[in-house]
Amino acid sequence: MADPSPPKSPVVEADGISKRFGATIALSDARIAVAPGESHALVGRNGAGKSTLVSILTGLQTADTGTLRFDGEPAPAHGDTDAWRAKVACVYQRSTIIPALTVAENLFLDRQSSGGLRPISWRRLRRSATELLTEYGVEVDPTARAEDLTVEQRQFVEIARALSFGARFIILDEPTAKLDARGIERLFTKLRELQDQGVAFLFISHHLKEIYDLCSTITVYRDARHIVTAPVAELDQHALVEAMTGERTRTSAADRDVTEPVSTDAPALLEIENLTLPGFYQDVELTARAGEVVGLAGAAASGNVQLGETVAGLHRPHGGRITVAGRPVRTGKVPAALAAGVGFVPEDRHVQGLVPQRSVAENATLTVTDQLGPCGTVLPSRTRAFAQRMIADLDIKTPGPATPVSALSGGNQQKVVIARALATRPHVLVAIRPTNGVDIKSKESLLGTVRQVADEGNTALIVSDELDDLRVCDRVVAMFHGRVVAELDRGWSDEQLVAAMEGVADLPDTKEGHGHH
Amino acid sequence: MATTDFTEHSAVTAGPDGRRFDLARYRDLSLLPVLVVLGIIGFAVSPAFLTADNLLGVGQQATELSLLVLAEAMILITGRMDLSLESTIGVAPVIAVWLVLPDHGARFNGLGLFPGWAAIPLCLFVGALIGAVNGFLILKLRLNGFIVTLGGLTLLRGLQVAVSQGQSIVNVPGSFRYLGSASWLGAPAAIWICAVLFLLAGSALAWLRHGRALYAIGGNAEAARAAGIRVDKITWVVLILGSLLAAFAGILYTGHYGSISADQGNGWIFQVFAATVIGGVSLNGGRGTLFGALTGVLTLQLVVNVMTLAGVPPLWNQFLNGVIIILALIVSRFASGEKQE
Amino acid sequence: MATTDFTEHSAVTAGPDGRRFDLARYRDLSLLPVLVVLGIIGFAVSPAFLTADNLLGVGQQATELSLLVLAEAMILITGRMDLSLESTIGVAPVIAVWLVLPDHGARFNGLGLFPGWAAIPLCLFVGALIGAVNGFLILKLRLNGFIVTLGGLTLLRGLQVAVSQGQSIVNVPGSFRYLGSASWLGAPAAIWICAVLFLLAGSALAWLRHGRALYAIGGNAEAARAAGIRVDKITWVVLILGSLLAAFAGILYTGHYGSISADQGNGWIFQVFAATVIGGVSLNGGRGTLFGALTGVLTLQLVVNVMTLAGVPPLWNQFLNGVIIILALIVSRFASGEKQE
Amino acid sequence: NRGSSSDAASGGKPAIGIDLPRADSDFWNSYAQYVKQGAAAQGLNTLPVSNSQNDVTKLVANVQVFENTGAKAVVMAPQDTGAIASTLDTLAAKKIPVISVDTRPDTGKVYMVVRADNKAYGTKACEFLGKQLGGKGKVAELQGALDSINGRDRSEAFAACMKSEFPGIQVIELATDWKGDVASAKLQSTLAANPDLNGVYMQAGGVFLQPTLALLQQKGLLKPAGESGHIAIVSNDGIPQEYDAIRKGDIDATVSQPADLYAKYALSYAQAATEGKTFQAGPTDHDSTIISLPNGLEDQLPAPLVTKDNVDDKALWGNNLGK
Ligand SMILES: Nc1ncnc2c1ncn2[C@@H]1O[C@H](COP(=O)(O)OP(=O)(O)OP(=O)(O)O)[C@@H](O)[C@H]1O
Ligand SMILES: Nc1ncnc2c1ncn2[C@@H]1O[C@H](COP(=O)(O)OP(=O)(O)OP(=O)(O)O)[C@@H](O)[C@H]1O
Ligand SMILES: [Mg+2]
Ligand SMILES: [Mg+2]
Repeated sequence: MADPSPPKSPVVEADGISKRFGATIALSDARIAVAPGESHALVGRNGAGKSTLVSILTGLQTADTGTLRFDGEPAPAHGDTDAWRAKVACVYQRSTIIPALTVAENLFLDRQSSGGLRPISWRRLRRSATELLTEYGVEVDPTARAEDLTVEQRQFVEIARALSFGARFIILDEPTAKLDARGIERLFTKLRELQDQGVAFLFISHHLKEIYDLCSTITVYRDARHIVTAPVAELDQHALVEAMTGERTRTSAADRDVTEPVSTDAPALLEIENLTLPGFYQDVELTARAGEVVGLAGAAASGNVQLGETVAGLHRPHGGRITVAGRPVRTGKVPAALAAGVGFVPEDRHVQGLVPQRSVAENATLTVTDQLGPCGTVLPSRTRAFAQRMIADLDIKTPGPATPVSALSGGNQQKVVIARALATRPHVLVAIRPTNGVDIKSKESLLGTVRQVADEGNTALIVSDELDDLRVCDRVVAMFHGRVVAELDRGWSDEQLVAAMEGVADLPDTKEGHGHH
Repeated sequence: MATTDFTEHSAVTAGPDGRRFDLARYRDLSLLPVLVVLGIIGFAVSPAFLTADNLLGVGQQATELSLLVLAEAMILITGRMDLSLESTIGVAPVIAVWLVLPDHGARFNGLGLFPGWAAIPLCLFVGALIGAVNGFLILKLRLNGFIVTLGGLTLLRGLQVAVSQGQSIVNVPGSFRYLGSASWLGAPAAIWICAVLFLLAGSALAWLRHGRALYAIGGNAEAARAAGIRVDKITWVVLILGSLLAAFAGILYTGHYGSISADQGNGWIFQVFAATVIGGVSLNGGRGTLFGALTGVLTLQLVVNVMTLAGVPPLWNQFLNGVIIILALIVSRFASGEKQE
Repeated sequence: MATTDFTEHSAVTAGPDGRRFDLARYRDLSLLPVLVVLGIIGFAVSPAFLTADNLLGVGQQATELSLLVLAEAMILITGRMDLSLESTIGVAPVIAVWLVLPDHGARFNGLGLFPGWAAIPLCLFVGALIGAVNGFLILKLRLNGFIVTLGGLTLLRGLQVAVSQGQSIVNVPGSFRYLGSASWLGAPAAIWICAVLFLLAGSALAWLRHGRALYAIGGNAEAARAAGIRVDKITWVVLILGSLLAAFAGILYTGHYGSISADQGNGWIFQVFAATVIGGVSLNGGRGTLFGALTGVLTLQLVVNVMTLAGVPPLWNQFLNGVIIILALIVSRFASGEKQE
Repeated sequence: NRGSSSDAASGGKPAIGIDLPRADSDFWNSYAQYVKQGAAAQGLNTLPVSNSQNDVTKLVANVQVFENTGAKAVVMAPQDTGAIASTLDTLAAKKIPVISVDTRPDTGKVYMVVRADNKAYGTKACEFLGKQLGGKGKVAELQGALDSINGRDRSEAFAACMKSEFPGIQVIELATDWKGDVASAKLQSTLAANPDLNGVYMQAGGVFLQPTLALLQQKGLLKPAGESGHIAIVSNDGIPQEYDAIRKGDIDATVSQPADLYAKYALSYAQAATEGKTFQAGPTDHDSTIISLPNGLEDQLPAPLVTKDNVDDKALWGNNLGK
């Protein structure tokens, strides 16, 4: 389509790329070209083949067919990693941090010394690491082990490593998925700096706003195929979503008419009193009523995630009470929370959400195995029927309920996790970053599902720092440093909420008076 | 255009995927070809192979090992390991017998603390106790299970030697002897018992919620915990059940061979692991079936039988055994089409 | 505001972390208290304990095992396992000697295909070959490493029995004998050689890129591959090196004890794992040091020495051994403050 | 325990180091008991008795401790007769005499080997079985571990004798790694293939006796000696359980491996060695012969064949095993 004509040969040019994994076609005759100095966005729904393209462009996998050229020259041979690294650097979607090694070593993995037989100077390595990290304003001890970092710090280590190769072409596969707003800002500042130096980017994200902020050209993939490449200006958000989904856009869940504000005399389904978990949050009070979706906003260290997990029974708080539908819940026990009617969508589906080798049906019914047959039995027929209903209700794309969940795309895996949470028909649904890494279309339907739960007379607590997630909420409670600092009713502006999450909220409609300290 | 596109894509993936999953579903049958080949070789080698006598004999010889394999398979599916089973099979009967036997008059004197009928319950109790202690060390103190149970293996074997003073105990209780040597409906009782236990455990793993939970725990313990499964409790129960089964295997062994020898079960753990893993149970947890594990034991046991019938020179026995384990592994890997990592 | 924010935030994580790192960094020293306690007990138990004679003796007895531990530690750090090392230590010398010894005139006759000086190179070559085959099965055919090498253990032991016809071979080449029994500067040569090998390997793992790569591969093979490390190649090299070391341990063993016995190394793999893991090397790969592994071997060896000096009743020997492994595990778990999962 | 070594240092009776090869077999446990009784009866000064758990490296380690704690003689039973060589050299260099029980080290100086001839066990079993079967039939031989010297000696002698004296008898060799369950499994397979099996030679009664009897009982093949269909069984060890079985007619004979004499003469040679006595080849005062070996002397103790006729002989050690 409207390929911008490059002044000189593109930093990377791939054409006719196809790749299959066993039966799955991940890429089919796909192409991409990134001009020098260009910021090129690659978008598509989950499973569109983006990450597969990345692994081909970085030499991790070889394409079945197609040609690949860097700066007009053929790509290095498979396995010649040094040559690949000179051409392209990459922040992969899956973490490539090695937990047991120090930050410094992770940063300089496989290039700790200049030669295979030359001993490593750890002092020099530490010094270089410190320099590198300060460039990103990440203050971590280079001798710390990577496993002891926060998720965000780890992501910055990852980014710093990729950018430090000095490559003229850098790929970032969903680099912002693990960052909070301020982290994203810092990353973008750095990226713009590099942009000014003429570095070209291939940027993958499910946040269209980021793409419009940063990129000049967009390529859209759908179902393993190239759909369109166009300058950002020629592709507005509607057209973009249409290209991604292949459907005319309907009104999305987020944009739908605002429902009536929930009346204050609706019964309180979730009451949190005086809850304290040392090191994470203190003296939190929160009430959520039937029919209400409450957002629990907060940046990385705000304690909002731990609060959500506490409600779900994963942590035992030191003080305070949780009451669900009028009855106090034993804390620190997931079964107790489940029995009380709490449904839970965990933060990271890979860690806490899925049993990867087991089937979709089994994963979706993991919380309700007691309802699938008499006397503690689990009848396969009922499991299948139950799962089929979930698959239909949540529109999960899977060959069938018996498919191992690991074979699904990220968005669909996330839907299975939500199915698992909804299976118990919870009074209180606690969803932590429910749309993490999920494409825009699935995001809508997932949030729609959450809304629906509330509309049926239950309540939902969305724990997130993503504004898109929080927009569907009737009310957003912002946390900062383990305390509730603000409560925003519908109609808040992005700036208000961001400010609240950063602890600088001093707003007229702040109901809690903790403020900043 | 867009819709065609999508259907095409899903058609492409679903069709062949379907095939692949079917194969994977039968992964626990991947040793069947090996068993068939062994059967054919056995038949070719000796007419005695395909007689009820011989096959029942193989069956009975497999019973004790298969109970350990049953135990280990459940433990592995839960994502754990227990090496000490091979000592439990010896030490549990010895302690039971020591508590039960009168304190004078025989070559091996016990303490005479309990009446004779208590031997079996005591033996099972000792087994459960061992499992409980292993569970405590692994789940509460968070020690490495492999090494804890490796230490346990040495310790329990040492305990057996110390209690039995290194002797074989010949005056075993009648209840032990009965279970190990009785014949029901023309087949050794031990075979029936094993079959029932495998059926029960297999059904539990397939159709009971607590059984299904083992797979979830082994596949991803964190996810299982977040889904409300009592991970530590169930794991503990599985460890206890495993040791209980090993103790029960000890009863059958003792009855079968008529005495408790000091090195009962010595070195079995290698065979237990080999049988379980070639039978398709993953060492990383969450995968495999008890039926698969059973085919693993039968394979190993048939190999010995066929080699004996074929009169393989004793010097080449062990070598061939190793070769066959590796061949079975290769067959089961390619029959199931899965990498074993 | 934003900056204050950040410092506060990092203070929360960095503060306590800082403390923890210091402890964790010395995790490979976590057996030192155990060694000290053993030393004190040894001293209390017998004046003979703290003599150069006794300690050098313990040292020399530890050499062969420690080479296997060195090999297994490197393999475990790379995230793999090799059980067949315990057979390699026996089969490699046997094959080398069989190829070298003349084909007549002695109790054990070889093929006489190579001259006598070729014994050591041949032995090392056989070791490397075994490692290469293991690597092929694990990395190319993608078989489960635990079971492949378990099969290998049986197969190689069987091969040794077949080749040596079950005999101990007494007429071993002089070069073997020299290495195993010579004394350099007042200490057995084997101790010097082991020390040098540990130093070399330890330095490589600490200061060379390819050495560090083992940790990266064991920690996260995918990530290592993405960082440009040739994962399969390096893993293969490590497996080969491991078997090579085991073959070399076989040379020292043969020289030290003056013959190749048919069950040389039999059952050692348990001790190898126990030593490696209580020494702080993780079974899941990516963690641990060779120094830690060395303290593990010394602990096990000192336990035996002290128990003999103390005159522990023979019947209780093995039991105590198991108790001490578990105690050492507990001490090393709490001294390092890390869960061992 | 500091006492025992300082005793030795302070010049009481010279200290003797004793290593047991293993603690988990009936035979060696009886031996251990006899050693304990004998040492007490003869008033010997023994260092703490060690146990090398059938592992030559442990044996070497234990012997080294004996050296370092002032042993003036060492009694051991090296199950690996090759790998003990360099240790014997070391001990010889330190002038510490060695008494080797049950096995004859391949090389390396020994003061005295105290053993009954394992080759003789095999031959005696063969001769008895051959006569019992009248020179024809099928015999299963439950061997030990192929890497065990004693097992190999018995197997070789048995095979050689059968071949030369009873060529009409077919021998089916079953390697068992000294494991009762393996023996039972292989014997069962053999019985399925050869229902006409009429003889069994078990190389170790302590390990194979109960499993074999249990198997035959289950198969209905355990007929008393003399009855038709009786399978002739010869065992090896001479433990009391075998005598019981002989009395009941379950088995026909066993070769008594004299645990009591092993212990008795090992200790007395050790004592003699510390006193500087020397011995010559030739007959002894206790019904045995000393022969000379390239690396020392060997006292070949008698190993009587025990049958129904002499099973109640009070002189047999199995009949007066102390409680
Ligand atoms: N190693 C693999 N083996 C089998 N199938 C794979 C593999 N990697 C990717 N796939 C399949 O290829 C398809 C494309 O996956 P890819 O990771 O490229 O998607 P994506 O566009 O990056 O999705 P997301 O937005 O979720 O990251 C998916 O259907 C996926 O299931
Ligand atoms: N070995 C595999 N077999 C089948 N599908 C695979 C395999 N490896 C990856 N995939 C699929 O490839 C797709 C992309 O995988 P990827 O690693 O990018 O994770 P993801 O699902 O996008 O998750 P996240 O965004 O949370 O990291 C997913 O749909 C995943 O299920
Ligand atoms: Mg992706
Ligand atoms: Mg994704």
